[in-house]
Amino acid sequence: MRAAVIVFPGSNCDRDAAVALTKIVGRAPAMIWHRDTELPKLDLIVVPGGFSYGDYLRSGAMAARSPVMREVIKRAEAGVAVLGICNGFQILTEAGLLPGALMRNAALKFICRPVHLRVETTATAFTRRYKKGQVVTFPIAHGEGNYFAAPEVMKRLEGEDRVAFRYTSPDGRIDPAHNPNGSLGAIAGILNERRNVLGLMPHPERASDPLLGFGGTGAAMFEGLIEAVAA
Amino acid sequence: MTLDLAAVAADHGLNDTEYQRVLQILGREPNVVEIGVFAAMWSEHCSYKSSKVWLKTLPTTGPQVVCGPGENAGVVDIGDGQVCVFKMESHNHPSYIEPYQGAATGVGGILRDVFTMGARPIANLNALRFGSPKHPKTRHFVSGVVAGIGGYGNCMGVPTVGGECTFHPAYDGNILVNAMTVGLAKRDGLFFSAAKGVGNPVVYVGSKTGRDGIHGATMSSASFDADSEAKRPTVQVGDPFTEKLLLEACLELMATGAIIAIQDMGAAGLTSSSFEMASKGGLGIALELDKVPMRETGMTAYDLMLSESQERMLMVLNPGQEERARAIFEKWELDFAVIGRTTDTGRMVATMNGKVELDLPIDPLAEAAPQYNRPWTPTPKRPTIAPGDVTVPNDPIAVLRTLLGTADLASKRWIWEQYDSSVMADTVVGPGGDAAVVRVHGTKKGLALSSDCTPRYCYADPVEGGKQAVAEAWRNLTAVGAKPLAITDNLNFGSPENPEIMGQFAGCIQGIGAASRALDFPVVSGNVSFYNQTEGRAILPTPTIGSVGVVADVARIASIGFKAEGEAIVLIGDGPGHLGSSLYLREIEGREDGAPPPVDLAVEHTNGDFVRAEIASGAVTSCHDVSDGGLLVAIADMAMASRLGATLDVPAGAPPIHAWLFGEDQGRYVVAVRDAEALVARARRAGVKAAVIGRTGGRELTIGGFRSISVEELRSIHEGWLPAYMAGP
Amino acid sequence: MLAKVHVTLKNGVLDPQGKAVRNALSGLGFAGIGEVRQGKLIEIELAETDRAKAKRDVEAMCRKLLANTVIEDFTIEFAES
Amino acid sequence: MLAKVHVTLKNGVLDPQGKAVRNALSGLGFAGIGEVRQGKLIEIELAETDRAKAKRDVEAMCRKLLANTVIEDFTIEFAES
Ligand SMILES: Nc1ncnc2c1ncn2[C@@H]1O[C@H](COP(=O)(O)OP(=O)(O)O)[C@@H](O)[C@H]1O
Ligand SMILES: [Mg+2]
Repeated sequence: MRAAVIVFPGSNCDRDAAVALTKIVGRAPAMIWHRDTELPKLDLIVVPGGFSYGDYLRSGAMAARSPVMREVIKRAEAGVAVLGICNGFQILTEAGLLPGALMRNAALKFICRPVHLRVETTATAFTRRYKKGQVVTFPIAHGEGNYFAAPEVMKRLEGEDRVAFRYTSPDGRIDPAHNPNGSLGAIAGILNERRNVLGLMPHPERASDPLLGFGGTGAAMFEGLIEAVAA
Repeated sequence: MTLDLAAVAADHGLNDTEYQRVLQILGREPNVVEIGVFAAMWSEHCSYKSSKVWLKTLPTTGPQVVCGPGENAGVVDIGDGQVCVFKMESHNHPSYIEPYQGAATGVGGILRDVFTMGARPIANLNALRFGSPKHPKTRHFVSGVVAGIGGYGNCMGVPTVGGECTFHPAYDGNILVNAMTVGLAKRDGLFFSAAKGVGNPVVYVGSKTGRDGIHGATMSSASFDADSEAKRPTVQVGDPFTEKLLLEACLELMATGAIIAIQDMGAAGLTSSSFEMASKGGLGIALELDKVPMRETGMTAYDLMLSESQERMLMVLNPGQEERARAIFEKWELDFAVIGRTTDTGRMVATMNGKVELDLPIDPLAEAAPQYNRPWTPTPKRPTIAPGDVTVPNDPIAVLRTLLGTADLASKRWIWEQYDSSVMADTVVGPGGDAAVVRVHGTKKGLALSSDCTPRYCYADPVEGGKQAVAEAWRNLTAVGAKPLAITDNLNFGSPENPEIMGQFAGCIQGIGAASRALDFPVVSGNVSFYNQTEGRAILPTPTIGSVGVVADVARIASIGFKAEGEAIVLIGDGPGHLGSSLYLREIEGREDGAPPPVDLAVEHTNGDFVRAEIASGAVTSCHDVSDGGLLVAIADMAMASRLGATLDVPAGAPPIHAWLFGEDQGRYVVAVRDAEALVARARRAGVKAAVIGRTGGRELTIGGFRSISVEELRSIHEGWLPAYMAGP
Repeated sequence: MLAKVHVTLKNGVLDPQGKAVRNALSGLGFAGIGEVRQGKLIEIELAETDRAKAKRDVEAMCRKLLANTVIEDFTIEFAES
Repeated sequence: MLAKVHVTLKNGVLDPQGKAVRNALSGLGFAGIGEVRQGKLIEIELAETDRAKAKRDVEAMCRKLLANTVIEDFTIEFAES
């Protein structure tokens, strides 16, 4: 699988994504600077976490308008897998690749903790290695992950099976005590219509190495992508 | 009109003798810019004039030490050609004035100290002291400081993995914010601040200069008085985004070999950085101040020399490397300007639009910096309190409930969850254990990190308190299985002009020195913050010890949570059940008296070496040192971390129950093991006291002969206090 | 010319910051406080001297960057700087 | 009554957000942009009907909570709600 990680000024999970990819894919991803306007041939583009442009104005707003994103949008439209993690998710919504917006956490504080996520759909390359209804644990680390979308958008996301992950209790129940940021519908990650773009707030790349204490279940996301490319 | 220059000097905090010395060095009257520069360079903050004689007594060497105090941060060898670079620094006064920005810029400053040396920062810690939870401003300080630390560190993408946070009325008017950064570098890839070569370009990079924090260095060297809240200087605002770019740009440039010397602009900004580089290199510097990138119009030489705008660095480049460096900084969208040249004059000469604004000899200014051997009186010894002098509780579980719900012992989760502790994907143990453990990227090695100090012990007996802070740091590293390497000390005290405070300082240094010598735990960097007092009321002496250790294999460390049912719980070390200056005495009996627990450094060493070897061999399944609150609190911590219960049996010959459960004897650990007999036998051979005191199992914590309590209830008390407190008015 | 851009959350979009401010004000003892909404004020110095042209420019800035029109509305005012 | 509070950074205080917005606008091709400053707009519904009394109240709110007077200034406007 040929993968690339986009680097914006202020990205800070670019290395983490590259390390996880290198280990799982067996080859290092291309690191693409935000001013580059030509992308190599690719199967996966990762828009990593961090604080692109310091999260100033609105998180993801400035990065979404940088030159490289025009190319990312073109590739997404051509069917290349695009994964936005945390700030990457914010960037993808700001760029219009995914609907809705990520607002300040309901408690107005940055939150870093492991969260339990229920896999809502396996009908996409990102989650094909999970079981539907499976609960995985990834860490979150964000101040603005409170997912919001207008009612008609929410209806479409639900109706088209485009919610990929929801925040739940360890045994897979949805309840407000396990929704860390106030997201509508406890949404942690969503897909685009074509199911080749995933944005999620939790960090699968930090949960890919079992030593780091999250069960190592993040790796399956990248393994699923490799499988889909090979298929 | 002629200016009364002596009065200007006095306004800047230079006393009479110091001003006479200025006249002597110059052989003429200084101008106002020069007075500003002298005042900054000779401030307590920059010159360490009251502390130097004492700091010299600390042990700073050892086979592991690559670079001791004197550079931006200390450096220790961690094998395989790699070094760990670390330091802790205070930002107390700015954080009191503006908690968010003060704490944020504190983190920014310490990060720069570490990456200036060529190291990539890999972890942050923070030690916080606030006033009484009852004080009306405490909540405001806690929320602002924590948000500021998180705001800066999170944006930088450096995980904040540990720290400490306690409360005491002595900090009502002077909170403490001590921030520590740990970085990683190649042994042969370190950078230093000594300028070399004549005619080399002096380069300014980073943010533009504004009028931020002019006089920061002199401010942090003065006590607060009633109207200092009104005299607010321009507060420095942190821009972590720019700092992240500065970090990446500096590391990129460092890899090219273009840099001869580099120094961050911290306290006293351009003044201290340029003097430091010139003085260490035995050179002069000619600065053209009009070349400095400026944020505001109408800035004067005085403003430019003394501004404490953040996120700036000064470098000396190899000749001809300017354009290569400029390209890197422009790529990262940072300001870059050649603002001067190194000279062989031994003088700092700064011009602005061709006019000489400052012309000072560098060495005399550094050499003649005042040094005071301030008078000090030793702190009187307090009597030891025997267990028999303290009421015996009839329900130890009720005592445990109270203790776990006190401000000092309650969980600090509300704080650390606002810090990104897992970014960089190398955090093996984050906040919540004894020491944090961060993997050395790309290896199986790990660094163990901790921050420790028990100010109430330091107040009761500075020498024992100083020892205890170092011993506890060493113990916390040992408890995860790490080999302790070295420490950084962040010494927070009241006014050194008060002989009693100076006595606290001297005592703590003696204790720190003794412990660090006995435990092969040298001091490689540090920071002194005096004048933490308001209207004569000083803080408790607080020498915060930041520590670093190394583990060979991060897969073989110990953590505090019990791992399985039916394991034996063994107490390593013993003691009479020392209750003087304990939390039991303060929280249950309402007394803050008595001598603190003495530290036997030889026993500390033997016990720690034994525990470390047992962890390495895999015999120990969980481990926790015994500190604040004593044995029962330590066992509760282990139960709460795992949600597994335990049953304790008071062994024959134990001290009275309250002394046994809540005494704060030093040098002790609690471990869980599968084979207790074998461990106890090995301990006996090693000359270490070890006693089986109970078993893991169930969902309750039970003390033989008393009632039990569910671990869930303990958790809810322990986790509940801080969120409930912060939700208050 | 100085453009003052107000960016506010759309009606119907939950405003946790506004809610928190409201609670904090009540906690401080201020009575009779209804809804509180928090938005942004962005002030931009412009070289442009033609008001109509400036308005078009700033509107474009809002749509392209300053406001997220999924959740936010904006208004623009001008002042001499 | 509706109180509109503008909270802006004091002159001379660094505004990293404003700086970043300015660079982003230039990057998007907008020319002739000078300084950009970002502040807050807080709108508060008040039960109070007496303008003078409301002004005193809102000033107190600003000083106690809404503005960080160490680094920020505030101005207050009123509108019928
Ligand atoms: N300000 C803080 N920031 C991050 N972690 C903290 C902070 N305060 C406390 N902690 C964490 O809480 C745990 C308990 O702290 P403490 O009681 O000081 O430990 P110990 O007694 O072992 O030194 C530690 O893991 C520590 O890192
Ligand atoms: Mg400990």
